[in-house]
Amino acid sequence: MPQLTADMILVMVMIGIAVFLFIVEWLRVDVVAILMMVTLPLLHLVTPAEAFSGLSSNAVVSIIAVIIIGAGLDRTGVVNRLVGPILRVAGSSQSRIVIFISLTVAGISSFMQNIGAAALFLPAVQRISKNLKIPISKLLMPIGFSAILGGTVTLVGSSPLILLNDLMAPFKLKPFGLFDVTPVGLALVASGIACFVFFGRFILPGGKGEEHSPAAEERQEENQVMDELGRPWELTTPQDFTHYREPVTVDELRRRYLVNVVALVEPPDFKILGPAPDQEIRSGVDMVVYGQEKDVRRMAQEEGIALKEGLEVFKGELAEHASGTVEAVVAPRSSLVGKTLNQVDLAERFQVTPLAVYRQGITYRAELGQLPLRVGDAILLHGTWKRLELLHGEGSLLFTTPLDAEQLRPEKALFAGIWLAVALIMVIVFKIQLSVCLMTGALGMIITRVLTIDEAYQAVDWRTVFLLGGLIPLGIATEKTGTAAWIAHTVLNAIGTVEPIVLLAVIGLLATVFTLVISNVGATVLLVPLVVNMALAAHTDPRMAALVVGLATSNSFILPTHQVNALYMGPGRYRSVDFMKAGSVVSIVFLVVMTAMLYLFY
Amino acid sequence: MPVIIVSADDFQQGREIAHRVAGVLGYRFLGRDLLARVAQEKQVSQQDLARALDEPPGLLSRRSRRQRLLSEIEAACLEQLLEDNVVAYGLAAHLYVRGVSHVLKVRIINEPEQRANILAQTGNIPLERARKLAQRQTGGERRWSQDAYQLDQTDPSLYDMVLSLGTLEQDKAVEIICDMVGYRKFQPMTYSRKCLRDKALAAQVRLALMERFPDIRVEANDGTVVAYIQSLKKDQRKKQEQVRQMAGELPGVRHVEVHVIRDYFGQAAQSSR
Amino acid sequence: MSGNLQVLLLDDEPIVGRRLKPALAKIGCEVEVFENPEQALIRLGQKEFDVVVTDIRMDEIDGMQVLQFVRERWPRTNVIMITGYAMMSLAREAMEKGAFDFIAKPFKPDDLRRVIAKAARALGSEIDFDAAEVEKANG
Amino acid sequence: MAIITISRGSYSKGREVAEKVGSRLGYAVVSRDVLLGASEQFHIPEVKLVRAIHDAPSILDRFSHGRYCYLAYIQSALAERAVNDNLVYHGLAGHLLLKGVPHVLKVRIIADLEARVAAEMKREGLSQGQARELLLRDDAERRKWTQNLYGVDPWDASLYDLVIHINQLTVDDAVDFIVQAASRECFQSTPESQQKMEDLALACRVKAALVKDDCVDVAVTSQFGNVMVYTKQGDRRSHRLEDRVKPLVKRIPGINHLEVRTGQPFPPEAC
Repeated sequence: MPQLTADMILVMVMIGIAVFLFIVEWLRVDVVAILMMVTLPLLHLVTPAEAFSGLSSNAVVSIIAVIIIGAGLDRTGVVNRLVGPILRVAGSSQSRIVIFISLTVAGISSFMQNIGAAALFLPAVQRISKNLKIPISKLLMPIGFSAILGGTVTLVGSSPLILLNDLMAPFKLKPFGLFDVTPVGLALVASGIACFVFFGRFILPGGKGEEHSPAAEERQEENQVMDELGRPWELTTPQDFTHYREPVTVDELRRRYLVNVVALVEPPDFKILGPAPDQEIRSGVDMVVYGQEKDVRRMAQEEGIALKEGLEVFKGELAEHASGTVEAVVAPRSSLVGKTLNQVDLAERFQVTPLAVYRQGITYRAELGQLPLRVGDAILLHGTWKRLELLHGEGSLLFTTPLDAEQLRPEKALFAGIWLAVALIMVIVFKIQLSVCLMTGALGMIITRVLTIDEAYQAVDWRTVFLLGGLIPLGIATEKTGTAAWIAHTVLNAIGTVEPIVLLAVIGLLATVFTLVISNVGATVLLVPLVVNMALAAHTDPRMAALVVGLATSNSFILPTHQVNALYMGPGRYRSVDFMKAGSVVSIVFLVVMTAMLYLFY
Repeated sequence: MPVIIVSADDFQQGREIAHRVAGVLGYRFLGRDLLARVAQEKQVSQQDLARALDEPPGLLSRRSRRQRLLSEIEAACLEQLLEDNVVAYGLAAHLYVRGVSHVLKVRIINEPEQRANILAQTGNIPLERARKLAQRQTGGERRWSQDAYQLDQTDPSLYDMVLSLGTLEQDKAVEIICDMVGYRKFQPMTYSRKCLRDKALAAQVRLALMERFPDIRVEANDGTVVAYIQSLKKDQRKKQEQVRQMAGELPGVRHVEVHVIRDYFGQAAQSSR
Repeated sequence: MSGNLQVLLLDDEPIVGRRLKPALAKIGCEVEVFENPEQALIRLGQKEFDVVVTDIRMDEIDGMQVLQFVRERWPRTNVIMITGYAMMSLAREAMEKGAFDFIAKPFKPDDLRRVIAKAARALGSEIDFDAAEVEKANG
Repeated sequence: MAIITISRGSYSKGREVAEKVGSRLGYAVVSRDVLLGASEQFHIPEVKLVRAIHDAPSILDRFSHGRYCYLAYIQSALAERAVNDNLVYHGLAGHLLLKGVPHVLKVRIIADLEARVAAEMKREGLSQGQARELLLRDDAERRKWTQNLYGVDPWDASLYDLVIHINQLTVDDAVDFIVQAASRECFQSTPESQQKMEDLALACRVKAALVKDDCVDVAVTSQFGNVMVYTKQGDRRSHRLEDRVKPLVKRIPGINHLEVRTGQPFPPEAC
């Protein structure tokens, strides 16, 4: 039984301060982490070297490398190609997407490190959010949690479970098989996903649960605008389309059917994006229009134009990476105020097509040209990113949707894929340390010019790096000073001899609390010998007690201290409160399900 | 009313007949005077233009420059022919105006012996040498038209009518031509005018683009210009854009379609049909 | 009303009549459209039209036959030939047989309107082609 | 194949001319029964309708928006008939109610005051002074009315394609003129002009429905069935207008799309 020392108290005070600051957010979480990084060595709780060892830790380097790899994949369009099939299977319903991706991530994460699986899916999830206009905060947290939960499905899914058999060896306990934990793990994954599917709207930020937040409202309205606008349709005019009739122009189709032609072919194969209103539509050409289904179908029928299943000829030009739709707001003191779109003539000058104007909850689609613009009017524009960028540069319009004008390099997709495969093979086949494998992949991408080193630097999210880097010394301090051990002993002694199920629950709770502050590996190493002894004393199965530790160290949802949570915090624009809200629900469910499953099955 | 194009083996004789036909019908005579105008407008030498029309290709002459000069003449001549009631002579129009129903094409020839006589007289040379000269000239004409337009201009099937001065008086020839013009089948109509307009437009476009795209081939159909250019795949879009822009600026052009040819030889074979 | 120009339009492609009829109505022509040459000939036997517009290549009866029939039956009527297979020889043949004009398909409504206006002028009844143009520009 | 509107003063033989033109061309002739039709359609007592088009605005102003509403009904009723083409309309304002349609021949028939006075005396059994005074007042009212509603003077000859002074010509002469003019190509209905007519009728239908629903001070246009409702009201009220307008899409056939615009000047062709 270790004695409570001044250092231990100091460590507990520091943990208290950190948690307090996480909650009140007077400082941003990553700044809190840096604060810890600096304060702990000053208080001589860790050595200076240990204080910054977090920055070079396996986890942090892995995250840096995996973000670079992700950026490379995104920039070469690999992610887009990956997203396509996902959406085809999952459709566009939010819960179906959450379920589908979560299951996939959990599956992957059950065989590789959680952080790796989570990071791989980050760009894909960001794409999906952008494409389907689902707030990213609705997607990332369930997926991140699933990645963590997926680590409990097999014995190699997370570091604590990998360690478990080694830690049990001194006690001559029978080791666990690879799939011994699978039933519990699957139940945990299922219950985690179920939590979000059923309670997602209450526990996730930015949803209906916060109807009063203006941002959420805006989102919904934006979706509505997109619905009214319809989607792109590709059509082909018949060979005799122009015969024996007056020329049909882009403008005429818009006036007659409220259908906007955004791209069309001039024979033989010259593709025009953002055609001028007086552009003629020729015979036997392909074109892409934006419009509501009923309007497009009416046009196709009356004009005898064939409607295609999906984009074919313009698949490349109108792909996400080349062009898109943005919402541009007329800025105060903009030169456009009071002018009509006819006078501004965006189509001619910038080759972008205004699809609709959105003013105070009303969408205007007809006779846009005559509408005098006011401050605050949102114009939905379609065009290539390059053209939209030009318009943006002109400064009279504010773009609410960020421009996606990064240069894409689809021709490098093969290299990106190869280096990803190299990294994964190194991890799975050769069992080399994760950070080394991933950094090899990242370096390979940079050398093969999938992305430049500067782009790689820009892609790295420093918030994540410092958040993790700063929490690691806190964990070191907790262990080194014996604080963790003291707490464990104290707690376990305090409860005395109880029913096995209560004991398991308490062990689970303890492991959960530990894993929130110190690393999951540290918590496991610390707790397993303790609980095995306790279980033996209490005549409970010691293997179960050890397993509870191994599993519960993955129950790290309440604070953004788990690597996966730290990674997703920035992109998802989450606050600590969000994690507490959703995380506490999931954590409680986790404990209940885990205890129940263990009790029932073993 | 129709357009008449006269071609002759003897320049002076042909010119005289064409001139007289124009006089009888009250038509405009379009002859070598046009070259002076082209020379002035396009800043080229009139001699060079005439030489491009007359001289058989030499080993040393630069073909591309000759083709360019001929294109200048072709474009200018076609523009003139758009207005009816014209007799054209000496501008090689019989080689580039084909398939236009209201254009009456007449070839005036002499018997070989007669031609030798004329040459002997005008050149003041012995008859024997004149005979050889006549033969050489015919060969030269053939070679010239083959080289410039891939056609043999001595081939009678190019013409609606071949009049031999060996059997006809000049007066009679003039009379026959004037009679022919009255036939209904030589009257202009919407289709034939369109054909001629298309040719004129194609010639204008080709001329405008020739410098930048020497091997360009141009067709026109009712304001729609179809250009065939050669390009490597990587410059394709740039070149297409360039042609579209350059051609699109010309008057009378409504649409530009740019086809890119990769198979150079196959297409060359096709273009000479 | 009898003041309007009476036009018979014969083409076995339905799209031609469908699209040209309204275009000709715009300049005040009363148009009867036929897709079957035999029926057209029957009608031509009954009524004198001012202008007949006929396709040349049709399955049962050739446009040239229609031309000859009309030339014999109604010498005053102007016949305009339209064809997708325009060639110099065919054009000359049609003109020789007395066609008023010859147009290559496909064409714009304006092309035909212009020819019909010319035919109307030849018949001594002026078509206000420009008025229709002006109206179009204004409308 | 045309629509003829004949504008006339009282006792200027306009009715006679209109009816003869109608029978000569085989066209339907419409005047007051348009108004009647309107009143059946909208359940408005006929008296009020007549007054709307006839009386000076000062009288009508006593009704709330009365004149405005009634005009919307009348215009709608007339447009409904005109869609079927081949129509002779006689009476006031026909030429104004069918504006923007190309194949409308707009005729005005005028007669000397003295002749009209004589005709009225004969028909109504009035003294010359009474008749004259009545006619002058009638004319003044019509003039005031047109000016007030449309900002144009019905006496202005430039509003018409044809102005016929009946005294120097017989009724049959006038009919000849009109029939001849109506046969001109530019007055023949074409697919384009018919489309405009249909759009006008649709716009009128929407406006009449809105007016009935107490939405006044709106203007309506239609282009290929895409209907625009213009209002000068502020944004707040326009939202309420939007709520009233949206159900019309289902109620009135032929509407492809419907939008409400605020703060935009009424387009000249709007009804």
